[in-house]
Amino acid sequence: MSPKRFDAVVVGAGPAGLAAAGVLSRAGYAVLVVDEAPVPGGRLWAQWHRLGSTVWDGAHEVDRLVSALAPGVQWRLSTSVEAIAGSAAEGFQVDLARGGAVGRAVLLATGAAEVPLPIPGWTLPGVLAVGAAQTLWKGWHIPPGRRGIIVGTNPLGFAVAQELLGAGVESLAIVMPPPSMATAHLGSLPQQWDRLFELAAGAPRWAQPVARLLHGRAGWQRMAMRLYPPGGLAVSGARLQLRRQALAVEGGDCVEAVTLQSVDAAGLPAGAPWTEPADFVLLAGGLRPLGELTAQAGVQRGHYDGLGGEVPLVTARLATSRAGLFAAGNVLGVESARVAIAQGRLAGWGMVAHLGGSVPADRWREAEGALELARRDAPFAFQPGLGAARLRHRADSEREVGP
Amino acid sequence: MTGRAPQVVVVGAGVIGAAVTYVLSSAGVRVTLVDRGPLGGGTSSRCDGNVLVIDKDPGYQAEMAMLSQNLLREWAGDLGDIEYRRPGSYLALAGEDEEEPARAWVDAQCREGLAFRYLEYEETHRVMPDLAADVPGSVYSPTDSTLNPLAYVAALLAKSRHRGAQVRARSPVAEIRVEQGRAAGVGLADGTALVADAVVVAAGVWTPAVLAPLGVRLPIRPRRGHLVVSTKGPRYGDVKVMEFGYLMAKFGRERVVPPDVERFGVALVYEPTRAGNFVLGSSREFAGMDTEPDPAVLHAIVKRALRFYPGMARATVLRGFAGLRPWTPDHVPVVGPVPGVEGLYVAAGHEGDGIGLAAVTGRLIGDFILERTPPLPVAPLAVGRFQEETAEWA
Amino acid sequence: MANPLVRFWLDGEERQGPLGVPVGLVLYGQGERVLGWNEVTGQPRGLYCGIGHCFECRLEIDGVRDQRACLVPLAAGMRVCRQVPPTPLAFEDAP
Amino acid sequence: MGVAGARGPEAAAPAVDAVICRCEAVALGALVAARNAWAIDDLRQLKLLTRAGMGMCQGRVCQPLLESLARSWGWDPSGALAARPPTRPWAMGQVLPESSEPEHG
Repeated sequence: MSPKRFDAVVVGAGPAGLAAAGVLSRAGYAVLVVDEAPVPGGRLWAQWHRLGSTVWDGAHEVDRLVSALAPGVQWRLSTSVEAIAGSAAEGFQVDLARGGAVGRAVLLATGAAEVPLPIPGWTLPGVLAVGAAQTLWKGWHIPPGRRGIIVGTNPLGFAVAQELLGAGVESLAIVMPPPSMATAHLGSLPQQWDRLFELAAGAPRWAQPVARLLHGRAGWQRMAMRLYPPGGLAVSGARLQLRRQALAVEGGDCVEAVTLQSVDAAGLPAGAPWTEPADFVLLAGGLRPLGELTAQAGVQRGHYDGLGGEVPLVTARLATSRAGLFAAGNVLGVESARVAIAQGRLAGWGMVAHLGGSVPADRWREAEGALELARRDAPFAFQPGLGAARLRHRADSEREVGP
Repeated sequence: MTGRAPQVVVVGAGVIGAAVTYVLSSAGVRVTLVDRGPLGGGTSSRCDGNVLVIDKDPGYQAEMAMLSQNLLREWAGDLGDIEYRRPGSYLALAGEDEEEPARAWVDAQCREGLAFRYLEYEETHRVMPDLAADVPGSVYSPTDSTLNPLAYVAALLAKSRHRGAQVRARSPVAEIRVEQGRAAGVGLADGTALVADAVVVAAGVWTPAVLAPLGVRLPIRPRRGHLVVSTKGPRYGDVKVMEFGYLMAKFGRERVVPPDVERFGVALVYEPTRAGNFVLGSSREFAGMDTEPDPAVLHAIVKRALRFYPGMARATVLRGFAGLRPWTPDHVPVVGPVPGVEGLYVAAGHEGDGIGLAAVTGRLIGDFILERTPPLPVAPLAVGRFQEETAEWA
Repeated sequence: MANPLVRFWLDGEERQGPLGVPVGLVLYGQGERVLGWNEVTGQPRGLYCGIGHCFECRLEIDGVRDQRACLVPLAAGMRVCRQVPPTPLAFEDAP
Repeated sequence: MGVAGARGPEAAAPAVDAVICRCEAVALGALVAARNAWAIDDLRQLKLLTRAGMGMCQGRVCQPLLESLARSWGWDPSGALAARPPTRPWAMGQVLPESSEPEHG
């Protein structure tokens, strides 16, 4: 049986993939959308945040993106991509469980994966990557537990802490991860504090000027940490305990407690560890672009800490170094869902052009403008140094794969 | 070479170079091993761990393999945990038409003094209860063993270092220096000169490229092989099983099989590993130096495995990988001195048997350099035996 | 919009759960934290990433092994089994 | 087991017993020990000799940890853990003709 042929195969039905599929299908191209989840939307529909005076609800965005698809878009949901081979000339073979498909152009919109925080005991059932708690509660109204500890001061952790308000969680604390050789990318605790002040994410509004003041000023910061209340500050329904680190998760068959230890204003352990009961632990180690397919498909890539890791180099219209292969969304660097949607549209037009369609100049301007706007309005950056990393990525891309 | 310990440079830190280094450093020779990449980074980390006699032609090749097995058994105690074990191995028959050649194979090996046995239907299925019911019989070789290939390389190198060998990874060789018809050492790409009384080139499929600047041509070609690794799920017996047709593929003999099995030279290899996964092989193709796995080959390997193990339909493929066997036209490695350049040796071209034949190869190179009597005739391994083919492949 | 409850079986035991919700999440909500055991250590494992990356929630579902329970929506009559790691093989040397 | 846990707080110092690779249950201490014992200087070698990153998740979870560890040791990890097909595990039974794909869409 020969695989079905499409103009475009979109891998990943998250915000970027859906937006691209919308552009391509409305332009009259035969599109296949593949995702390993049973429903489209990716992580989008568990997301929710305030945008100025309004609320930005990912679930509504999914509905909008799906209803904007032209009829005739084909779906392969609950389907993983095993490999991508071939070329634009002969068509890209997209190997799927039970068969495959051929696309003249392929969009890689595979999103991001979470970076773990490997503390002893993190393999116990009840220890979740923080995104899993988001899916449980925001997605399906299943509370993650009653007493929880979030380890790590990543923005996603703060966002989830806020979302868990109303989930029936009796106590929730955010604590620091202990330094480890395997998480050297996080730096020392003072470096993590400084990053927190830089991002100022999740901080109550009144704290933001303070955070800005403290960022980059080691002396002031140490003083502030010396004054930091041992029991932490209330932030978005959780206690933010910057002077505690989680040494280990304890339990037999699942999480029963967490071993904690105080640290001094320099981030060094102070005093004897103790345990506190908990029935769930969320690890907020951050996100990284999930680039398995971009690596396997052999597109040129570069490493950018500010983008979250290894990402493909792309033209301004999101074409990779291999003709016909495009990338959009978090696979290009961890940014907001609105950025992913804008990138998806841009890549969609890029693919239309690649497929021989004509793209009116105002479409490009519109798509590029939307991307700029989404970036300017981003409520927070997922990694420090995002702006600088984006510039470096742009410059490297321009040099290696073109404007 | 009197008055001081000889000095040898070995080029290529795969299993062959590591075994040569191990033998020489154990004999007190000062060895420097260099590799252009990480240690064991080529074929030795893209292969299985078979140490087999069962698939060797009766006679010289089987004798050489047997010698290597015995040497390895001696070395194993010194090398520590390299997952070495000796479970024996089996060749399963795909059909009744293979019965007669299989019995002839066993008879020929037994005449050479090897302990092969032909297993009738009942015994075959008692030992391998997961085999398809229509497998008519099997061949058994009790001495065959297996190990973890990269652990083997790492252990050989660790012991060699302990005995004074220098091991330099990521040190590409720019030139092999020859002075007045003698190998004088190597020059590294970073400008370092290594002086030596002898140079051994053990660079696997890269050997022809290393030797080409000296005008030495060898018909060693990369014959790619794929392997499939399962998840740690159900397993299908604790013995290593290949199909008798494996020999047909290996020696290019006629086989009646489906087109993709034929096209990729696929023959069943089933090997349970200590880690709890199992490995499925194999394929044989001339496909250049590309080691990116081809999903079509992985599928063909699994399809072939299901012909012998129908229950495997419940198992899960975790990954696939491909490596490059250093093939030679007569399926015999090239081990010995290079005619016309004194002190220059080649140890390469082991096709799919590098892991199995590393020990005997190390021993032979040691015997050449230390002027000891080799344990078997060396003429079949000679560098100069390819005069005619060389013209063809050069 | 509440999902209707349907019958399913966990290790042969009859259960009820919301139709269409991923099996692994349904089980988490029902307090079934342990979904399997690591093959190397035998220690319990459960839902971790919730997005199909880690395979820690893998279960045998309707006879198919290694299904990521965080990605498979619950269906009526589904038979869900925890996978028991195989015992290590005895690697005996030939006599 | 009680709330105090099996390990107790006093056991908590440097986390060498923290598992890095969940699937193959490889702890940080085992990675350090392997690196020293075998004189490993390359992330791919470390992976192959310890099995870290070779398990059921195909390294998706621990890859950033292993790369971070490699960087902390001064190794360049780029490309060492390159993704190869298949990017997801697949059931062997799917190659059988009778289970060929139902048409979608």
